[in-house]
Amino acid sequence: MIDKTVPSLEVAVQGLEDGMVVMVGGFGDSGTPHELLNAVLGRGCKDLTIVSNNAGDGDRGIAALILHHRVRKVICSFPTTAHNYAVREAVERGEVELELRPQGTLAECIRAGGAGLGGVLTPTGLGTELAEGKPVIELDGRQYLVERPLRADFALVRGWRADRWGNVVYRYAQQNFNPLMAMAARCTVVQVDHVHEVGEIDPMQVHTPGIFVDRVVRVEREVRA
Amino acid sequence: MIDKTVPSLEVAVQGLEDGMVVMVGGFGDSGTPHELLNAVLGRGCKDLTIVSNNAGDGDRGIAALILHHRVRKVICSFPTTAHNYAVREAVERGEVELELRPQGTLAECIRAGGAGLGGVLTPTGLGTELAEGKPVIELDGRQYLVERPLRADFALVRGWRADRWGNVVYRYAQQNFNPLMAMAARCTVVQVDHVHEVGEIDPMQVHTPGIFVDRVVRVEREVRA
Amino acid sequence: MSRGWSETEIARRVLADLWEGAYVNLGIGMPLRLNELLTPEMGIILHSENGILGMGPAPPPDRRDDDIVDAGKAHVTLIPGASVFHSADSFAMLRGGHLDVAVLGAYQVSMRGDLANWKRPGQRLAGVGGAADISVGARRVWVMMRHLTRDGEPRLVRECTFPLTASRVVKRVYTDMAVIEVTEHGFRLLETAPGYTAAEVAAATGAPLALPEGVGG
Amino acid sequence: MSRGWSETEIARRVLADLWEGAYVNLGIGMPLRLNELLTPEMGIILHSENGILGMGPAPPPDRRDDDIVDAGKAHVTLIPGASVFHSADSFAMLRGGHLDVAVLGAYQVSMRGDLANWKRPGQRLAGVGGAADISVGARRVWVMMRHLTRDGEPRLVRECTFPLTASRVVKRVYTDMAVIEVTEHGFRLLETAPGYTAAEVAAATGAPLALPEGVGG
Repeated sequence: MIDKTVPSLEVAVQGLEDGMVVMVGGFGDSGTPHELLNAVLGRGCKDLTIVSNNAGDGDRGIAALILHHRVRKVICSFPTTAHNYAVREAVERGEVELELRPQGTLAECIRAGGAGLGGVLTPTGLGTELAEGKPVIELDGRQYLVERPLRADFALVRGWRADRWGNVVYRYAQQNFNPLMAMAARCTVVQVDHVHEVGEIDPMQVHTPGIFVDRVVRVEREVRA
Repeated sequence: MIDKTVPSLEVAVQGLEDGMVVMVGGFGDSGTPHELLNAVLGRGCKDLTIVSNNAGDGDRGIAALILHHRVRKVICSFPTTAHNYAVREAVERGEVELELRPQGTLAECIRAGGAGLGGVLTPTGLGTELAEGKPVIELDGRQYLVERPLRADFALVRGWRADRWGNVVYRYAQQNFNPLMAMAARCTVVQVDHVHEVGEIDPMQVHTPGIFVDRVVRVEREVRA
Repeated sequence: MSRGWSETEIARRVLADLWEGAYVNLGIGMPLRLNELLTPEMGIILHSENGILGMGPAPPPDRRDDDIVDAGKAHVTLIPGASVFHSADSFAMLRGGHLDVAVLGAYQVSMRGDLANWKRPGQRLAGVGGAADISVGARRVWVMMRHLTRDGEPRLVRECTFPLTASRVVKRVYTDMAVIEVTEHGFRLLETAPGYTAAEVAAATGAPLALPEGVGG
Repeated sequence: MSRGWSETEIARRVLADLWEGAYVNLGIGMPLRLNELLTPEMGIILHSENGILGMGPAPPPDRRDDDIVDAGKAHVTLIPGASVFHSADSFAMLRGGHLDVAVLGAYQVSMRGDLANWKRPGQRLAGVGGAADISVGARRVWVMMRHLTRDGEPRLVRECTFPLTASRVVKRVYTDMAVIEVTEHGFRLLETAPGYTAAEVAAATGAPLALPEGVGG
């Protein structure tokens, strides 16, 4: 019987090794797999390349990995959140390399990676420093930046409900980058609030079909004070 | 109050004129907006360019438009269905121009059109006659065909449920090209079985957000003998 | 400071130019003031690029939901008719020209409509977020900002000295002093805020300002 | 005709090489035979490129649903755990390398693994459908076909004379006469069907056929 659920967060991140590229879903705290990130921290991997919309805030999640010197590079759109001292200081002292892509470009490049496309042709960034070093192609009289697709070794995804085949449903704006990253990694790990038996999720309500998912781990939803 | 529902199929296709590009959702009979196609036929428009996965079968839908000499060009992936005499004969006598794109390329080009991307970089078709006349780009040592995005004047879409703001839910494999075409037209018209009041459709279950939809028309689902 | 518009008044002025059924994206900062002023009757549908169409105002503190946040990560609500989706579809709405209006903050706007709103000159770590896609993609880009910097320098300029977010995209600028249109020929004054003359607005603008017909210099 | 495998037997032979948890796309025609043989216990998940993952066998006539069809437009069913999606996501699964196996029909397969399965030479109106994306994208492309044409010509050839669907993609060929692997060095015989010798298979193959160790020519 196909069963992609794993018993613990530790097992969920097995195989995640030094030097790997790791995509991390979420937008601020919405849809961010904090517990999986804690498990990566606990695993002790270093030299990671993180692909995520933000680059960590405060001292948890991606910020914790940076503060513990586990991150070599961050590919993101918006590292300048309110309490971004971890990434800011790591970039300033030359420890972390930062690659910035516009948010829509970042999303589309991840989708392209997952969809086997060679890149993304976008007007976004043309005529600005965001275009520096990137090839420009002219098609039918209009110019487009050629942005490279993104793929990862691991995708850490936060969902709401999943069944044992890895079909995932996200809660409200929890989706953001999660369904895209789920497509673009060799090993996609999803932390969810609820695990369902196969057949309990309506086929029409599945956001991420199980083919994109390798492991499902249930994590009690944190109750905020 | 925003209300995108229209009272009749005739009103639903108002503004669809000679020479326009019309996307038609569906895969075989699944998700095909037959009643909207009948309304286009009744409207009498000609010189249409049809973008659809198939090119009509038997004597209804796109086939009826071809048999009535309303179609100048078809962009599709699979015109060779079992009873495709309409398109076959029209192509043979030089009345209809046919442009073939692989099904995945067709889908992605429509999405690119709707998403404001300049084209699609795909490995599909490389080294075959499907690549003829198309530019090839090399990125990071791999080659990709550059396929042009597709946009339309009208998209004729078939859904299951919609609310008055145009949020659409599709039934099972009715989706196919419909959600993509809904994104890629100046005027997107959706025929549905059921119209709902705003707020009755769960935000997490919406397949096509209302921003992509201009008109909604209710059509009683045909009961087959 | 009785002259000119407050931020809420600028927001109200922007709102007066919106219409029922408009799909609108609000940038972080001053533009979010609009969310406080909207009522369901207005029929304006807000897009939040993290994946919401039909964003409503902030909830009371006891009804906050971490899965319903705006692009600034602040808690918001969903109005009836809302939908949610992933970031690629969300930016397809923007880049594909489906949003009617984006109301954005800015450091500078040039007379050609160039927008600078993501990075200060020399800033080492900057975040572009959705600003570049939004300003390239929305059908109309309207900017809400103060007319002058804290140092009294014009923000409406001939050429942006700040790094660009996008070139030739801004159509209209709403400030505490005026409403200004960006035309093919440069800035054109549409309206002055109470207490300001056209000449005063022109003097506070770093590029030629065409006046509406019938208004003297 | 007691020699060799029937279509159902070929399908059974393909099935023996699949595994629990495999995601598999079946081409139109002979490969669809597999759908008749699958049972839920096997744990093989079928993908249909029109937008289904978890496709089940044909329903009884009174339970047909026009919104649940396979890529050949035939009525099918959804198994528990199924999901549905649009064509761009469906082909993302294929092109992105997420499908474990595609089992496709073919006119010809070359010793380099070139696939010709969408168009006959000189055919004026041909449809490629999903074949090109599927054969480029699936991790393993396996072909199911008769070993010879009706006229007795080999379908396993040095160079395809039919228009290509994709180049260098086929990894294995299952025919009524044999199971053949496509290696870097050309065709290699894995197994013969009952009643055929390796020499007979080689004679029916239009390119060199390497024999497994211990099997004489």
